[in-house]
Amino acid sequence: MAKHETPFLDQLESGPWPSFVSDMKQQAEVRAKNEAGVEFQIPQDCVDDLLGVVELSYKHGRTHWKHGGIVGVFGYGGGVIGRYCDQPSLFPGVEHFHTMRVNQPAGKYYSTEYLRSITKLWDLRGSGMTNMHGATGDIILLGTTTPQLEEVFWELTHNLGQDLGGSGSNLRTPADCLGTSRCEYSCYDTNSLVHFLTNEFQDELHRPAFPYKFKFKLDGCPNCCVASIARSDMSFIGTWKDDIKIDQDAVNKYIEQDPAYPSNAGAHKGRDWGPFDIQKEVINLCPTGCMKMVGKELKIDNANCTRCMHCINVMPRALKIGDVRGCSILCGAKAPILDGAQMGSLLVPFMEVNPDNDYEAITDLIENIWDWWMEEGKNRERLGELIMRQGFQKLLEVTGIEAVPQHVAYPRTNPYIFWREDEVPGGFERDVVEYRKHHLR
Amino acid sequence: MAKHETPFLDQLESGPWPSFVSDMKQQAEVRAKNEAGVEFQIPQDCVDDLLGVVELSYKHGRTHWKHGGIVGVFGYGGGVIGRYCDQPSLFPGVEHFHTMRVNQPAGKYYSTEYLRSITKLWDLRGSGMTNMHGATGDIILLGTTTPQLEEVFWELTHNLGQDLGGSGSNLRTPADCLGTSRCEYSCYDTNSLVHFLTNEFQDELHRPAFPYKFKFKLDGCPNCCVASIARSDMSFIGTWKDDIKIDQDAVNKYIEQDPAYPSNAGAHKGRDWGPFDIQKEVINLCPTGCMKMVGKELKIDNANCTRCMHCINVMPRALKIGDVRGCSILCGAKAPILDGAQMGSLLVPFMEVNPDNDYEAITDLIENIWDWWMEEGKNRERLGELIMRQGFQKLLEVTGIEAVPQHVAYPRTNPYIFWREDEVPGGFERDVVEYRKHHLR
Amino acid sequence: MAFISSGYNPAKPMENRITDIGPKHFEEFYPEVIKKNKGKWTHHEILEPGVLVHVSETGDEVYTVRCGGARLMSTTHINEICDIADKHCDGHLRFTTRNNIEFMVDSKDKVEPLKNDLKSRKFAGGSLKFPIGGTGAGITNIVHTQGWIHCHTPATDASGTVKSTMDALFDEFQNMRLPAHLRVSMACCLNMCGAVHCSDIAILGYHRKPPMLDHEYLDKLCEIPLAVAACPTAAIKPAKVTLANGTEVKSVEVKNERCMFCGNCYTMCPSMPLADTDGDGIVLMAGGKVSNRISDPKFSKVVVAFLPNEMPRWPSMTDAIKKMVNAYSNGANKYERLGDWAERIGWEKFFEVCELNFTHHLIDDFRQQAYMSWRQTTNFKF
Amino acid sequence: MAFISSGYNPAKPMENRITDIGPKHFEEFYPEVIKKNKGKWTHHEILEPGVLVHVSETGDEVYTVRCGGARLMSTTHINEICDIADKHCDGHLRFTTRNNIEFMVDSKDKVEPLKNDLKSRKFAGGSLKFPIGGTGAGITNIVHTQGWIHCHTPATDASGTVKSTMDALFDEFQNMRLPAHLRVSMACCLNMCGAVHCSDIAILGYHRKPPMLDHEYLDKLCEIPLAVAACPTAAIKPAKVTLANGTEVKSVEVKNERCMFCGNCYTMCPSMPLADTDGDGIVLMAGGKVSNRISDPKFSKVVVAFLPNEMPRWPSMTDAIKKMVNAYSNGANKYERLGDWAERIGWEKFFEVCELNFTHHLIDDFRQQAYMSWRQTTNFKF
Ligand code: SRM
Ligand code: SRM
Ligand code: SRM
Ligand code: SRM
Ligand code: SF4
Ligand code: SF4
Ligand code: SF4
Ligand code: SF4
Ligand code: SF4
Ligand code: SF4
Ligand code: SF4
Ligand code: SF4
Repeated sequence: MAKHETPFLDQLESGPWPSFVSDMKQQAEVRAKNEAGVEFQIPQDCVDDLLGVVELSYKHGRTHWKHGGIVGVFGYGGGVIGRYCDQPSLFPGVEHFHTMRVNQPAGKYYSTEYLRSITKLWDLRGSGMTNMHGATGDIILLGTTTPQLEEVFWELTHNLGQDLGGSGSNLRTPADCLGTSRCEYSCYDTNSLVHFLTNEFQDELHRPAFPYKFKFKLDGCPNCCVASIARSDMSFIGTWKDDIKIDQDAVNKYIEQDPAYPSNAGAHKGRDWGPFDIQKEVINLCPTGCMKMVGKELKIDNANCTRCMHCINVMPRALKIGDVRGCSILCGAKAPILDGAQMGSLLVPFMEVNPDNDYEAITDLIENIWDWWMEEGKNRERLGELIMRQGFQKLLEVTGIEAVPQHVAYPRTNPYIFWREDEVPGGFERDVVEYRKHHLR
Repeated sequence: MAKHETPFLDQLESGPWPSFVSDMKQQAEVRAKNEAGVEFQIPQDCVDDLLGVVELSYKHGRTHWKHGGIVGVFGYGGGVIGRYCDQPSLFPGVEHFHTMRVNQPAGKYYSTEYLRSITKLWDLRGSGMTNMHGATGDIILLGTTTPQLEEVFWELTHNLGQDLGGSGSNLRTPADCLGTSRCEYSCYDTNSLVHFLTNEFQDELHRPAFPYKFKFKLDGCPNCCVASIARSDMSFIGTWKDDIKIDQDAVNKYIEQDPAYPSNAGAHKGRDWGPFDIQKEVINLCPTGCMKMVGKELKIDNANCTRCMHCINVMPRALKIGDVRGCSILCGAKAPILDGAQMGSLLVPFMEVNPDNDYEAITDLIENIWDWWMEEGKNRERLGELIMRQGFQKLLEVTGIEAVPQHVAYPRTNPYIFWREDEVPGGFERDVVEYRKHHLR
Repeated sequence: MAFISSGYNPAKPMENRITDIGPKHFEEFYPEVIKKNKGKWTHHEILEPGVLVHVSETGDEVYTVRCGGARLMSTTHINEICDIADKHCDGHLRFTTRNNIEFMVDSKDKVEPLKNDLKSRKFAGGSLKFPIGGTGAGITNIVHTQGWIHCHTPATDASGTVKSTMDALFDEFQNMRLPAHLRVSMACCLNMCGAVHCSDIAILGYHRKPPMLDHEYLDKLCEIPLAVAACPTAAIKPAKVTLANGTEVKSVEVKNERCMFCGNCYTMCPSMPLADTDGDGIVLMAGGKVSNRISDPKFSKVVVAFLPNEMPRWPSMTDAIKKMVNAYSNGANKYERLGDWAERIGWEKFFEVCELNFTHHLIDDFRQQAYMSWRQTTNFKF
Repeated sequence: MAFISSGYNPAKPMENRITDIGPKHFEEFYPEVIKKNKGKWTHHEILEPGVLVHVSETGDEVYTVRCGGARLMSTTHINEICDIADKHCDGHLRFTTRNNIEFMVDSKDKVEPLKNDLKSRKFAGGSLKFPIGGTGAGITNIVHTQGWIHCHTPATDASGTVKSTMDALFDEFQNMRLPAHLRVSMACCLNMCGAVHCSDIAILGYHRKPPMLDHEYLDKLCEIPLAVAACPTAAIKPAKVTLANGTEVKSVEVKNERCMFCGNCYTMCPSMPLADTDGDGIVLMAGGKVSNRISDPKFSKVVVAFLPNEMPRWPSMTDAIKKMVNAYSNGANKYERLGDWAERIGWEKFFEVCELNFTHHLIDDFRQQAYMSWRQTTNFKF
C-alpha cells in the first residue's frame, strides 16, 4: 500500500515511455519490503514521501523544496547540493534530502560490478533514487541526510576508488563524448583528455577559488555530441588541418545505391527519401560549395572546406577526417543568467592534443585564462561575461594569442576602436598652447 | 594670379575625375574678373581664401574651421550652419562662412531657369560655391556672412518661391528616389508624397521642437535608390501585395538571348559573362527559392516571394511589380553616434499610399510616433535609440499596431519576457502569509 | 535502524582521509571489443532504429542497442540494467550524453536475444522499461533537469513534462523518418540547467510574477546587498518597511514593472519566492542546434510565450510541440534541422504552418542586441 | 561694395515675411516627356555606360545621359550645366541621389550630340568636366561630406580623398564590368554624414587621440554638464584644474583609456578639440549594402583599422581600395555584391585575397552585441 495517494502522478504511469512514477513506486515498494535486509541509514519510506511531496506539487503547481543550506563534506566546497522539504511534517522522510554529485567516468562506460557497488551504497545510505546522469555529467545520488554525507564520501573514496564531482564556484565535472572509443569521426581521444584534465585540476574541482562555476566539455569532432559549444566555459572540439580522405570507389558505391552504403549510415532509413543523389544531398548542401564531381571522381577543394562534417556524415565509408588532428578551443558558453546565453567563441583555431607532454599547450592555456578570470572576474561572473565586459582582445592578450580573421564571423561593424596610447605616434599628451597658435579659439 | 600658393591642391587637378580644385580656381578667377559686374555682398576673394584655408589643412592634416555659432534666420531654428575660420587674419574672405540649406525639389528635377536664379542670387550674396547636393538632399549654398542670411532668405521666399531646408533638432529635408517619374519599378509616386510631407510638416522642419534630428526618406521600391533604410528615422519603401506579373513571351526572349532583352537591362554589358542562363542567374539566386520553370513557363510561388526585386531587375521586360501597391514603413535608421548605427526596423509591412485622403494613414502614423518621441525621447536621442531603450513593443503600442511575425527576423532568443500585471491571472500582489502556510521557511 | 559507520570519524575528519582521486579510470569500464579497437573504427551503420554497428579496421564489430529511459532512476532499475548487461554484454554498458542506455555486444548474433530481452520488460504501470530507439533522424531522449523532484526554483516539473512529451512523440523515438535529428530539451527555470538555449525544441519553466517579499524575515535570512546586486534589471532597492505589528524592519522593495521574473533574487535570498500557481508555466522555444553540420550552431527562439501548468500531462504543451514536429516533418528537406527549415521558409511562415500564435511577447526587448532580431529589410512574406 | 537690400527690414523682421512655403513644386521642373509618361514606364535599358533609355507604354522614350562630377560645385559650373541643358534638353535636368547629373532627351538622335558636347568639356587643369558613366554594374559617384572644406570635426578631407579614389577607380565608372553595383562612400568623421555604414566600400575619417583640454577656456565656452553627458563611454568627469599661472578653474578630466575618439564631446564643447596631424587618418570599411536585392541590407565592416592622412592623394588608401575592387572583380559571381561575396568565401579568405592585414583592432569590443561578431562555430577556413 502506498503511503500517500497520488492521483496526479498515477496518470503518468500509462503511455509507452518509461514512467518515473512506476519506477519510484517500485523502489518505494522494494524499500518497504526490504527483502535484501538493508539497514537503511535514512528513512525507509523516503521514496514514499518523495512521491507524496511531488504529488503535492502537482496539486499546487509549485515546488515544495526549500533553499539548500550549506552542507558538504569536510574540506570540499562542492559535490553536494543541500535540500530541505518545506512541508517536513507531512513528509518527514524527505525533510533533509541532499544530492551528491559523483564524478562519472570518461565516456560514461561502466562495469556492472561498479554500478552495483554504487547502488548498494546508495540503498544503504541514501534514497536509492538517482539521476543517470546530471546535465553536467555527474552521477547524481538523489537524496540523503546531512550525517550521511561524510559516510558516503568515505565509502566512495576508500572502497570504490571514486571521488565526488563539482558544484559551487568550482571547476565542474568535465564531460566528453565517447570519442575514439567508438566513433570513427573523433579527432582526438576525448576520454583520455577528459580524464587527464579532471585529475590535473582536482583542487579546482573541489575547492572554490573561482568567481563562479567553470565547465570543460570535450567533443571529438564538430558534430558536438556532448554539446560543448553551448554548455561549457571552455570547449575542446576535435578538428583536422589537412585534407578529407576520399575513397573514390566507396563514393561510387553510394552513387550506385549499394545497400551496404546507405546515406548517412542509415540515419534516414525510416522514410523513403528517394534514391540517393550525391549532387543534391552532398554537393549542393556543402555550405562552402567546395565539392564537385569530375566524371566519377569527387573533388574537394580542402582550402575552402570548413570541416562542417556534413559530407562525412552522409558518406562515412567514403570520406574520412584528415590525419593532422587536434582540437579547436572555444570559450565562454553559458546559460542565459544574467546577461543572456552565450555559445563558445573560437579562441584557438587549432591546437595539438598531445598526451606525450601532458597536454602542455592545453593546460598552459587553461591556466592563463583562469589567472585572468580569477583576477578580474566579478562575483558570479562567468568567463563569457568577463570576455564580453573586457572585450575579446583582452582574452587574446592574456593568452598571448595573435588576432586572426578566424576569430570573427565578421569584422566589427562600428569603427569605435580603442587605440592604445603606444600605438599612436606622439602619444596622447598634446600641447594646447601650441595647437592654439594654429587654431584660434 | 592666385592669391595663395596651393602646391598640395594643385596636385588634385590632374586625373580624369572632375577636379573640385580646378572648379574652385575657375570660380576664384571669375569672381576676380567679375565680367558680369556683380556687386558682391561678401568678399570677392572668398574663394581664393577658401582655397588657401583648405591648402593649409592639407599642410597640417587638420581642419581650420571652428565650431559654428548659433546663426540663422528669424523665427527658424534650422536651415543654416554657422561656420568661422580659425585663421581669420590669414583668410579674411572666409572669416564668416555659413552654409544655407535650400530645400531641393522632389526627385531633384530642375529647370535651368530656376537653377540660374539660384546661381545669380548666390553670386551676389554668397561665395558662389555650392554642394549639389548635401547628403540629406538639400541644395547647399556654401559660405556667406551673417548679415546676408536674412537677405538670401528674403530673396528665396519672395523672388524664387523657395524655402530653406532643415537642420538642428528638426525634421530634416525629406528626400526621395525619382519614383514613378522615370522608373517602372516604383510602387508609389515618391515625388508627390515627399512634396506633400515636406509641406505638411513645414513647422516641424523649421522650428526645433524635437529631441534631435528626424529624417524621412522615400524609396519607390526595395532597390532603395535613396538609401532610406540606412539613413532615415522613417523610411517609406514601395512594395506590393499581389503577384508579380509575368509576360511569358518576354521570359522566353531572355532565354533565347534576344539582343533587345539583355540581362539586367544591360547593367552587365561591360564583361562577357557568357550566355544568359535563367536557371543560374534568376531561379537559383532567388533568395526564397520560389521560382521554377515548368517547360517554357516561368512559375512564381508568390506567397513565398519576399519581393526582393532580383528577378524583376534581371528581366524587367518580362516581370513587373504587382498591382496592389503601397509601401512598407521602417523606423529608426541612423548613423553610429552614439550607440552604434541602425538600419530601419520594419514597423508597417504594408500601408496604402493614398493622395485622395491626404495620405491620412501615413500622417497619422507619423504623428503618433512623434508624440511618443517628443514625450519620452531624451536630449539628442534619435528615434532608433528610443526604440532600443524602450523596446519595439512600445513602438507598437504607441502606434496601435498589432505584433506580427513580419516584425522580426527571428523571435527572441531569450525568454526574458516582461509580463504586464494585467496579463497574469491574479495580478502581482500576493499574500505571503497564505503562501507560508504551504511553504514553511 | 542503527547507525553504521563507514569508518569515518567525525572527531578526526582528516584521519585516513582520501581526497582528490578523481573518477574511476575509463579503461576499467571499456568492453573488451572497445578496448581493442579504440581509435581503429572505420565506419558505422544504423541497422534499424536503436541498433548501430561500428566496424573496425581489425575486422571487429561492435553492435550497440540504445534504449531510452527516465533519467530519474532507482537503484532497483539500475540493478536490472546490470542484470541485462551481465547476461548479454559481459558486464559492460554505457550511458549516452542524452541519458540513454547503450548495451554493446561484439557479434551480430547476440543482438536479437538482447533486443528481445529488452522489449520484454515493462513497468507495472504498463510503460516500457527499455524502449529501443533514439538513433538517427528522429527524436531521442530529452535532456532535462530536476523540477519538482528536487529543486527550489522550478516553475514547472521536469520529469512529468518530459514523460508527457516523450509519450506524445514516442513514434519518432522509434522511427527515423524525420528530416534530421530533432533534439528536445527541458529546463524547469531559466537557469536552464538543461541547456535548452540551443535545442530544436525546448521546454522551459517560467515564472511570471515578481518575488513575494517576506519582509518579516528578509533581513534575518538574506544579505540585502547581495539580493539587490543579484537583479540583472536593477529592479530591487533596499527599503525600510513597517510590518502589520508596527515594527520597522530593513527589507527590500521591488519595482514590479522592471522585473523579468528571472528568479536570480530568489537564488540569493529565500525570502523572495516567485513560485505561483497561476503565474508559473511553460515557455516553448524552437530552432536551436549545437552541431556545426551545414549551418552554425544557433540559439533557440521563443515561439510560445506562455502555457499554463496543466498537471499531470500538459496537453496544450504537447499539442504545440506535436504541431511543430508535424509541420517540420512535412516541410523540411532531408538533412535540414528545424531551425534551418524555419529560416529557409521564414519565421513568419513557421508560425503559419505550425499554427502557433505570434504575440508581442515574442519580440525581443532585452538589452541592445534585441535590435538584431527585428527585421531590417523589406524582405518578408505576407 | 555697397550693401544691396533684398527688401528685408532688420528693424521689422516680420514685415511682409514669407515662411513655410516649402520647396518648389516638382512638376514645374519635369521635362515634358517625363510629365507625360510618369507612371507609365514599362521598362528601361542601359545602352552603354552612362546612357539609359526608359520606354513608356505610350511608345515615348526618354534617353538619359548620366555624368559624374565633384559635388562641390561653383555657380560658374552650374551655369555651364544649364547651358548644356538649354542646348540639348529644353532647359531641364536632374541630379541623382549620388550627386550625378542627368541630362534627358526625348529621342535617340539627340543622344550623340549631347554626348559629344559633354565629352568635349574639360577643366583647365585637365580633368573632365562631365565624364559619362556611373550606371549598372560598376562604380558610381562617391557620396561624401564636407571635410576640410567646411566642417569643424573632420579627421580627413572629403573632396580630396574622393577625387583621389575616383581617379583610381575611373575605369570602373566608365565600364560596367564588375559583378554588381559597387558603392563607395565617404565620411570625414564618425558622425558619418555620408552614411558610410552601409556601403560596399567606405572611407571614414577617424581621430585617434583623446580630446585636448583647453582648461583655461573650457568653463567659459562650454557647459560642463553637457560635455560630460555627451560621452558615450563615460570617459569625462568634471574636475578642478590649476592653471600654469596658479588660478584654479572648473574644467573636465578625460580618462584616456576609455576614450574611443568619437568626438562627441567636441561637438558639445569647442574647448575639447581632437584633431591631430599624426593621430588623424582613415578607416576603411567594406561589405555593406542598402538594397534588399537577394540579400538583406547590411552594415559595412571595418577592414583597415587605420591609414595615415597622406595628402594630397592618399596613396595607401587608394591602393587598399583597388586591391579590394580587384579581388572582388576577380572572385565574385555575377549579381553578387561585395559583402555577399565576402560572406560566401568567408571573411578569413577576404583578407587573404585582398592582401589586407587582420589586426586585433578589427575585432569588435563595443557593447554587448560585439559578441555576435565573434565566431561561435568550428566552421572556419584555415
Ligand atoms: C552637410 C552635410 C554633409 C554633406 O556634406 O552633405 C552634413 C553636415 C554636418 N552634419 Fe551631418 N550632414 C549631412 C547629412 C547627414 C547624414 C546623411 C543623411 O541625412 O542622409 C547623416 C547620417 C544619417 C543620420 O542622420 O543618422 C548625418 C549624421 C550626422 C550626425 C550623427 C547623427 C547621429 O544620430 O548619429 C551628426 C552629429 C550631430 O548631430 O551632432 C551630424 C552633424 C553635422 C554637422 C552639423 C556637424 C556638427 O556637429 O555640427 C555638419 C555640418 C558640416 C558643415 O560645416 O556644413 N551629422 N548627417 C549633410 C547635410 C546636407 C543636407 O542638408 O543635405
Ligand atoms: C552516443 C552519442 C555520443 C555519446 O558520447 O553519448 C552520439 C553518438 C553519435 N552521434 Fe551524435 N551522439 C550523441 C549526442 C549528440 C548530440 C548532443 C545532444 O543532442 O545533446 C548532438 C548535437 C545535437 C544538436 O545539434 O543539437 C549530436 C549530433 C550529431 C550529429 C549532427 C547531426 C545534425 O544533423 O546536425 C551527427 C552526424 C550524423 O548524425 O550523421 C552525430 C553522429 C553520431 C554518430 C553517428 C557518431 C558515430 O559515428 O558513432 C553516433 C551515433 C549516431 C546516432 O545516435 O544516430 N551526432 N549527437 C550521443 C547520443 C545521444 C542520445 O542518446 O541520443
Ligand atoms: C543537477 C543539475 C540539473 C539536472 O537535473 O541535471 C543542476 C541543478 C542545479 N543547478 Fe544547474 N544543474 C545542472 C547542470 C547545469 C547546466 C548544464 C551543464 O552543465 O551542461 C547548466 C547550463 C550550462 C551553464 O553552466 O551555463 C546549468 C546552469 C545553472 C545556472 C545558470 C548559470 C549561468 O551562468 O547562467 C544556475 C544558477 C546559479 O548558479 O545560481 C544553476 C543552479 C543550479 C542549482 C544548484 C540551483 C541553485 O540555484 O541553487 C540546481 C540544484 C538542483 C537540485 O536541487 O539538485 N544551474 N546547470 C545539473 C548538474 C548535474 C551534474 O552535476 O551533472
Ligand atoms: C538615378 C538613381 C535614383 C535617383 O533618384 O537618383 C537610380 C536609378 C536606378 N536604379 Fe538605383 N538609382 C540610384 C541610386 C541607387 C542606390 C543608392 C546609393 O547607392 O546610394 C542604390 C542602393 C545601393 C546599395 O545597395 O548600396 C541603388 C540600387 C539599385 C539596385 C539594386 C542593386 C543591387 O545589386 O543591389 C537596382 C537594380 C538593378 O541595378 O538592377 C537599381 C536600379 C535602378 C534603375 C535601373 C531603376 C530604373 O528602372 O530606372 C535606375 C538606373 C540604374 C543605373 O543607374 O544603373 N538601383 N540605386 C540613383 C543613381 C545614383 C547614381 O548617380 O549613381
Ligand atoms: S562528437 Fe564527433 S567524435 Fe564525438 S561522438 Fe559525436 S560524432 Fe563522434
Ligand atoms: S566537411 Fe562540410 S564544408 Fe567540408 S567539404 Fe564536407 S560538406 Fe563541404
Ligand atoms: S528605388 Fe526603386 S522605384 Fe526608386 S528609382 Fe530605385 S529602382 Fe526605381
Ligand atoms: S522578387 Fe526576389 S524573392 Fe520574389 S520571386 Fe523574384 S527573386 Fe524570388
Ligand atoms: S533549471 Fe532551474 S529549477 Fe531546474 S534544476 Fe536547474 S536551477 Fe533548478
Ligand atoms: S526575479 Fe529577477 S528581475 Fe525580478 S526582481 Fe528578482 S532578480 Fe530582479
Ligand atoms: S562627417 Fe563629420 S566632419 Fe564630415 S561633414 Fe559630417 S559632421 Fe562634419
Ligand atoms: S572623444 Fe568621445 S569617447 Fe572620447 S572623451 Fe570625447 S565623447 Fe568621450
